[in-house]
Amino acid sequence: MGPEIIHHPLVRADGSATYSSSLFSVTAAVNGPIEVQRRDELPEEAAIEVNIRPSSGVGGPRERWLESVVSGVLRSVLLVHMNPRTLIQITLQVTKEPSLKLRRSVKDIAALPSLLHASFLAVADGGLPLATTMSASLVAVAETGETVLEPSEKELAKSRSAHAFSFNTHGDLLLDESAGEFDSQMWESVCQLAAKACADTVQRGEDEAMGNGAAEKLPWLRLELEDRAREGSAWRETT
Amino acid sequence: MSNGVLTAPGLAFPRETFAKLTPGPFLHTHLKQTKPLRPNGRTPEEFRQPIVNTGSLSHSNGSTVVRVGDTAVVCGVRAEVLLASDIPNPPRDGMQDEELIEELGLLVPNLELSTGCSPANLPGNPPGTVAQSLSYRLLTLLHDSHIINPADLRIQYTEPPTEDDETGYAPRIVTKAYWTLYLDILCIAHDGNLFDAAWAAVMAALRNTVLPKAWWDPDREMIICSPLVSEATTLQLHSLPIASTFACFSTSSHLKQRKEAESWILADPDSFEEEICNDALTIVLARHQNAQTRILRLSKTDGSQVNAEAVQGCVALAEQKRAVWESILTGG
Amino acid sequence: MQADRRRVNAPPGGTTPPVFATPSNTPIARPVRSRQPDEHRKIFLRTGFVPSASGSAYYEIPPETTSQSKTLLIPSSSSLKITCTVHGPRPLPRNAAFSPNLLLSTHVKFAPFATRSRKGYVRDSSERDLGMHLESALRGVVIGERWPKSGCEVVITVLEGEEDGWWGDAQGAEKSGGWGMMGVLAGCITVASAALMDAGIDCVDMVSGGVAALASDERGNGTRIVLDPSPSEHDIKAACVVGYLQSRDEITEMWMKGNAGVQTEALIDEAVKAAVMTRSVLGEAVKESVELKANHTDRNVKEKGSANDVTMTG
Amino acid sequence: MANTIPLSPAELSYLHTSLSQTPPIRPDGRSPTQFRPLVAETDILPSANGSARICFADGTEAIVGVKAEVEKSSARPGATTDDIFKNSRDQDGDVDVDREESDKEGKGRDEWLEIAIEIPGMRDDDSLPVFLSAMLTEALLSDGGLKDRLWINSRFHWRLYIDILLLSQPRSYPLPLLSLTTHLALISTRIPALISEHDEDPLFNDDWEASTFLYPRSGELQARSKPPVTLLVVSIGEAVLFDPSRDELAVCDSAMAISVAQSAGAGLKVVALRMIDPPSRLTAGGVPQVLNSTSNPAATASLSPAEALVLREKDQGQTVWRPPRGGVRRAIISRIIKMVVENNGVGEEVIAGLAGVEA
Amino acid sequence: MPREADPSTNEQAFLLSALRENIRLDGRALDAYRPISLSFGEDYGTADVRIGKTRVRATISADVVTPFVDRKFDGVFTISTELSPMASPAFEVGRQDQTEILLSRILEKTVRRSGALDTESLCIVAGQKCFHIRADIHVMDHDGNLVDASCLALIAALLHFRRPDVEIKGEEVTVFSVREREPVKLAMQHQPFCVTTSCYEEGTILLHDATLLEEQCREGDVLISMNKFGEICQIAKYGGAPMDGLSILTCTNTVLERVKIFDQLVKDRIAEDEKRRDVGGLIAELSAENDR
Amino acid sequence: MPLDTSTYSLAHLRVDGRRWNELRRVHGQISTQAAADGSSYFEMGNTKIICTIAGPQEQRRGGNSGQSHDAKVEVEIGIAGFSGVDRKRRGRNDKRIQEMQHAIASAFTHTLFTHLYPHSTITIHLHVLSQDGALLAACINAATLALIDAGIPMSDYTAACTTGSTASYASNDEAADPLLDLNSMEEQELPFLTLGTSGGDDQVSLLIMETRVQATRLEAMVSVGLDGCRQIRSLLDGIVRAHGKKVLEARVT
Amino acid sequence: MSGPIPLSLPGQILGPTSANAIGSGTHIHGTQLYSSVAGTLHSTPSTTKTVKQPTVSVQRPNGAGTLLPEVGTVVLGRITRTNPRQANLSILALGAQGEHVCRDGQGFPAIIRQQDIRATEIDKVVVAQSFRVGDIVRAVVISLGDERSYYLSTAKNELGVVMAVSEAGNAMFPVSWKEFQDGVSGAREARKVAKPV
Repeated sequence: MGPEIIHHPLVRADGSATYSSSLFSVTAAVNGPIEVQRRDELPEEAAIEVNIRPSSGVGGPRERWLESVVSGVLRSVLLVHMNPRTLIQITLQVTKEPSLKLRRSVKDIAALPSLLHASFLAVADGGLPLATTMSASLVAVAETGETVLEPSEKELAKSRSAHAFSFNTHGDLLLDESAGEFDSQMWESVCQLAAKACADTVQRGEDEAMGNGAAEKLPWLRLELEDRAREGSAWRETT
Repeated sequence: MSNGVLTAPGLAFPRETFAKLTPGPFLHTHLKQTKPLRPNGRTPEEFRQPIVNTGSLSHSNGSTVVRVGDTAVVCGVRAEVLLASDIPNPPRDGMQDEELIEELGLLVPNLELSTGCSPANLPGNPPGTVAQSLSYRLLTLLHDSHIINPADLRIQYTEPPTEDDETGYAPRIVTKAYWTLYLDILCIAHDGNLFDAAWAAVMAALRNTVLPKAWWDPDREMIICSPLVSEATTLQLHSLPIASTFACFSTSSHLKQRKEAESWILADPDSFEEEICNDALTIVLARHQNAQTRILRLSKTDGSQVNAEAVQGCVALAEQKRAVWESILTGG
Repeated sequence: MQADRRRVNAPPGGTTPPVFATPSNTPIARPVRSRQPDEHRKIFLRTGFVPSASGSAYYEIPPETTSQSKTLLIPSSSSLKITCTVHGPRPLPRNAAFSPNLLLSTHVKFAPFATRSRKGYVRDSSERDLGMHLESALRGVVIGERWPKSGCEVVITVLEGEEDGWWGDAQGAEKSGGWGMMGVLAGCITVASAALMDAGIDCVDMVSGGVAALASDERGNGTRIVLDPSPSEHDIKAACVVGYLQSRDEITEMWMKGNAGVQTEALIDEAVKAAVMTRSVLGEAVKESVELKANHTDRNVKEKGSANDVTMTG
Repeated sequence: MANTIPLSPAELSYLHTSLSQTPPIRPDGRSPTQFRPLVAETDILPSANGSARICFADGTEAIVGVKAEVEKSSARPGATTDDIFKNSRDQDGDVDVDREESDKEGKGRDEWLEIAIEIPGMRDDDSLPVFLSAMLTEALLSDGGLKDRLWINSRFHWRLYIDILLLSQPRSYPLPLLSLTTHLALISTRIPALISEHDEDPLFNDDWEASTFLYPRSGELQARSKPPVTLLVVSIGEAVLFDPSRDELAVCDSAMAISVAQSAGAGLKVVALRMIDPPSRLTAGGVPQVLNSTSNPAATASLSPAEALVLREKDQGQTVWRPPRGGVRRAIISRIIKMVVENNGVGEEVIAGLAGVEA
Repeated sequence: MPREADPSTNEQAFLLSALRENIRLDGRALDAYRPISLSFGEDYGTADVRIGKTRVRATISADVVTPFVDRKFDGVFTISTELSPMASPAFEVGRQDQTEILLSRILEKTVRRSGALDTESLCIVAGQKCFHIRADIHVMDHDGNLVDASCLALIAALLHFRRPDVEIKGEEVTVFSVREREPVKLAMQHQPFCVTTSCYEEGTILLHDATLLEEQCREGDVLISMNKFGEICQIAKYGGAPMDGLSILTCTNTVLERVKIFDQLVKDRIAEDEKRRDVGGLIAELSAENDR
Repeated sequence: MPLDTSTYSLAHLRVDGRRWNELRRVHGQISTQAAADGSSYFEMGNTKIICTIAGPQEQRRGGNSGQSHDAKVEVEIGIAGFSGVDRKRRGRNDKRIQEMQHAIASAFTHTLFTHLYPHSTITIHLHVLSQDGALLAACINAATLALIDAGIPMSDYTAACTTGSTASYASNDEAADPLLDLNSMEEQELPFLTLGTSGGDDQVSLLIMETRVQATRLEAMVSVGLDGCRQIRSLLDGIVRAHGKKVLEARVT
Repeated sequence: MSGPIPLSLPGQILGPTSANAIGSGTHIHGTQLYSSVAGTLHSTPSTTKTVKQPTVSVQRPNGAGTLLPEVGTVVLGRITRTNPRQANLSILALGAQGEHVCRDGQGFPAIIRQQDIRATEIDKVVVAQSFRVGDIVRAVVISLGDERSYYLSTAKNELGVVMAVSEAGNAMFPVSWKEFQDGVSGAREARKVAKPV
């Protein structure tokens, strides 16, 4: 089953989205551009602040690290120079996690695509200027050496290595977090698989066989943006 | 040209000044030479050589000072005893040994930046995002690499057969306690690429970590250790993973055409380069004895300039570095 | 169960430092002072090992290797390793008010592995107190009014701290302790002074630290005054640290603990002697770095060279 | 010291000159060794083992409460076991060990004493409270007597909490106030009488009348059993002033805290001494007439910063105020020590004065 | 840094003059609540409450710890309320402000102090092992009346949660994972809910479930927590405009009515949820004995 | 030791010998400290509070705090380590204390004429020297006295006291009787509430109850509390007048 | 330089004040002139008739003259924000050619007020047409300013923008006293241009 996307679930936030894959479910809220504290102010760019909150307990070093990874990707997607000396504040609330006990690094990597998708959708919903569209995907390599796209909990638990990739519409590699044990050929093939998966989500009429839920995303996003534009210009027609 | 003067008229600033005023163009002018040479005098794919000095701290079970160029870190390993009876939710028998260390949290790495190691890091502040991320990356890598044999951290005790169980029973061996290793990494001087240095320091420190002989004393009901060097054991590591970090300098900008952009991959960036480069690529390689090298960790963040081929190139460079550093760390 | 959310935490069960039992057949003897009462331990001092800082210095009193240091895991004689970086003069933090003088602030922190019992991550009161001592030692030396509305942080990391007493001594930690701290303070004063020189901040003199202690005389009873005491070697009754300006024969910082009785002034004088000894080391180190820089700069003028190749002497 | 000095350079130099006269002329007309008048009372809190309150004329007020609680003694972590306890060292100790105390001698531990200082508007890890408590603690610990008296038996000991409350914003450096109040509180502190024996769990006589003073008053102990007092002394030029006001601190060349306790020979001994960073170093220097841009703009306009510096330097704080440089000479330190410890010197005067309070 | 903007003077005046004629801007009756929705997550112990635009999510989790030395026979129960910018940009990350302190205090008193959760039942081995039940309150949207919403979510989540089962054989303690054994419900002793009454015009106008705007304009508020048996668990009127004693007493009656509605709501939802995931009547049993 | 609650009945005396509707000894002094703008010392039984007022003074750590133009009332409560039976120190950011501070601050924000001192702060420092029940109430009364000493205009005194109800919440008997002004031992055993009134005719400006109790008992508790507050108010009034008298006499002579 | 340079350390006596005029890096204590920094010792014979003694000074080895901006210091800085009344910048280097680089990341905060941008027609100056965020500016310190910022002025020919990047993101070069030109597109942008020296 593909991911499930709730668009604009929150009222207060400027933009928001909920993204649920088979593993994680994340609600993202975006406020911005808003006033920035003097010490975080960047003269020629908007500062990006990502805050990740686990479903239970308080965040720690793990969350700080995930935050830095996510904000790194967002910075290369957002047109930050268009709102200098402001703050773009993204809050990510994890509401579902795998029930099975996974190795720490595997769990973190598995979380990344969900976190990225949720925050990207929220940013788009918030109408912030974007340079490109991005998509992410998760790959696991089984003990047997076969690669599994969007693996299940069990597959992850038994995996030899786990990989999270993210690409933009131009096919640039935005992010790769790979952990486990593998060699460069294996990485090559995993990378290609992921790239294909991400690309599929960006073209219309992708093959359902792929089953990559993120696939439904782009058309939806495009429509959404078109709607937004129409709403924006609606008053012109009326007057 | 070579000393980085731009083609702006009437401007003959010293190098340092140029670097400060317009870091990007300054680095660019260096790299776009026919033979690219970085301001720090290194070629793009050149790493700094580490200087390793082990066992200098008298209060630690293991310690190192690692210097990579102007980056210097100190790592001290402190072993303390975790009583099995104090573990609220002890692991069930089903759990396989290699997950034990992660499950119990027997390795506790913490990296400290607020030591005045650079003007940016104010003293007395609690660890910021950078320090916390680094600590966490070290932690997960320690777990994933499985370099320490959990058995080495066990303190076991052979229970004498009690009268009620019938004779002929093999005496029961129970784990009374575990060694917990506190790895404190202090950055003394910060000039970029902290992760490689910190990881190397951790490896070197663990290699020369000495655990005293410890046993369960049933009368005092506590763990007793022997202060004798002769009875102590040195920690054995399965392999010696080495981390290699790269940055990417690119002229691309949202204002320009994509094709106009040129980019260079810089191995082992110093802090000046880290400031202006976007992509960050870290590759961790390990080589078990007479096996071929494997990748333990590959993480590429903060940018869009490094593509798959580039990564493969870096892996090759990383392998060279791994060989060199391994010999230095083991030699040292 | 209050976990630090900014750090990797210890296992929930909580751990205890190992308890050692020495087999009775291996005797352990308190280390004895090999050097003369008025003789200082060897000091190693270098400046400029943190290029990104305005000034920096590294101070070390290497441990004397005793017969036991080979056979025992527990260090018997203590040593001292201190790093210091100076940042500034630089703009004051945003919230600070206008100051007509240089606002010099000090910050002393022990590394977790610096002492026999593991130190915490947040500064405890003794570390803060040490900072205050250092501050009064240094503020008297810098010519503050030459640096209006600017601040200067002196950051000290103690990688290895002097022992408070002899580990084998059952009462070592129980007798009014903190003797080690005084040795550390003396070191801090000297290393900070070197770092300030390196930063090129105007000072009326080079302040240097010195310790002297009134210890019970090992040979027969009674007491004697010793320079630069290594607490593990002595049974200390009173001790005194000074931050001393030789060229003006003035004291900017003095810290005396314990009851020296009639010998109080003698104790002070001995501490000053110690300070004079460290000053000579200090002078050498600073000279060296000045020469180094001088050549370096005018070499830079001739052929451009990377700024990295000559630093990092520490 | 956090609070800034509200004095102009002119006022500062006026103060400085008048205080460096011989004899110095203090703003409030005190003699150099004279303390400010104060109101004091003891035993004000039923819930504490000992307590005292002191109020200075300027309204600064402090309350100290002493509480003693029985605590199980823990074996030092990281310590070695019995084998080593054997070769415990020589039991020399002070010359004057009286029988009643001797069995406890050297058994007390530093950590059994805990001093906490609360100053309104300050966090307790701010430098001033930390500094003050460190100073008072080391004074109290310096004579082993106190902590040894906290020893009950090999398994239990008293834990002594001294909570010091400053009720008013610190007008002047609160050290003398706090020290004197603590002294009084400790003198009045009583510990329940022990009725259990040896190492069994301690039992106490709950009759308050039966309780004993922490600093015994009876018998020949009288002499030595007084808590120490910490005095604040400043030097200005050749002058030495006790219990300085804030204004006096603002112009002093050096300041030091000196703790004294009564030793066996009824004389006083210095038990702790530390110099304090005088606030005067942070004062603003004055502008010499030659540099005064309003009076003679013509002259100053042409001056480069370097030249201005030269002129300032040349003035050397002669015509205008300049924050003090450098430290203090040894001669002055030893003079101060003498003034404090000498027979019927300042130290004895103060302790005697406080002794009067309980009456 | 960005603080909640105060409503304009006109806005305030308009709202108040409307109230004087017993009209609320959203047309509700003074004591009426906005539509309330309560839903549960896939896994045990997560409740999602919406009151109008206000949305709160409570998550319960359990792990094994060593009990506090001074309470050997009790388990540990903590409630964490950290407000994030998600709810409103006014909330700063990691800095607890007035709203947060009061929220956590009220929940503390309403649920913990009133003994809603039987902490003794969380003890596994006295002095050695016990469960640590942790409740995380996540405020997702803040449009007033956080306290009522949070309290509702918390109670619902606690009722919905199931902790891992344990087995004690002498010294040996086995904690079974969800897969091994059907987890067990928490022992709840009663279900208290909190109702906030906002007052205007020197306490003459009282209303329930104020929106953020209404909260910003109010003169004072009374927070009363009760259970359906008419027991008051907590009253908090922190200063503000005084009101006469009687009207506070009358308040409690209206509160009780509201609490009963809450109680019923939670009961129904829980029942539905259990029906949804019921397997072989096992849970039916459990809930049955729980009703007794 | 649990109290034998059966002994409570309107006829009987309480452990400390008081009747059910009896206050403990109340003692107060005004302007006890020269350094403060206003100060007081207040006792309710063995609960002893020192209160000092700083201000109205310009707002600390300047700027946008308080968009409103009225003076800001800040409260700082310091509970001395030795105040309790056994010694413990409370951190500044203990939520219970912060809650009390908030309660007191907002209670006085409403009675003080804060509009007279725009952009300024009035800080109430409360030092708890000894606690034996009715902590919050005692703090409020002490603050009232100190604020009067500081000469800050207010609409009326704020007087506070505690009331309890016999029979712990477990038992449901209707025979429960109200009690006035509980000491700490009683507070541990019985449900109780803190009541603060201001502006005469039973205007409740503050009401805090942290223990579980049958709603039916509330009425009795509140009415007894209101009565208690009336008594406290008149006591406070007496203290103020006595002090005023002294001051005037001092003037005359 | 030739031969060993004479070094001097703080506290070192440089001779009586009667015989030596005091220069940088020195201070007076009593009647003596002392060194106050560690560095190279220089003695420059007096130029004026009035003073006959040579000026003794100690220079910091790394060539850094001043470490702090003082009134009259020429500095280089980057514009961080602008508004109609003033431009904020952070001082990155001291000296006309930035001889001393400020180590600290963010540099010293400073302000150029509208009236201090240009010497002539002060009232007509438009900040937005003089500076853009990111420009590198050469300016002189006219006052230590408030507790936050130094006050700078560019009211001289050789002061003003020395380096700028066009809106298209290309390096520009000055073409007149008030215009820069994009090296690639040729587009012109208004600035307060520093006269190339």
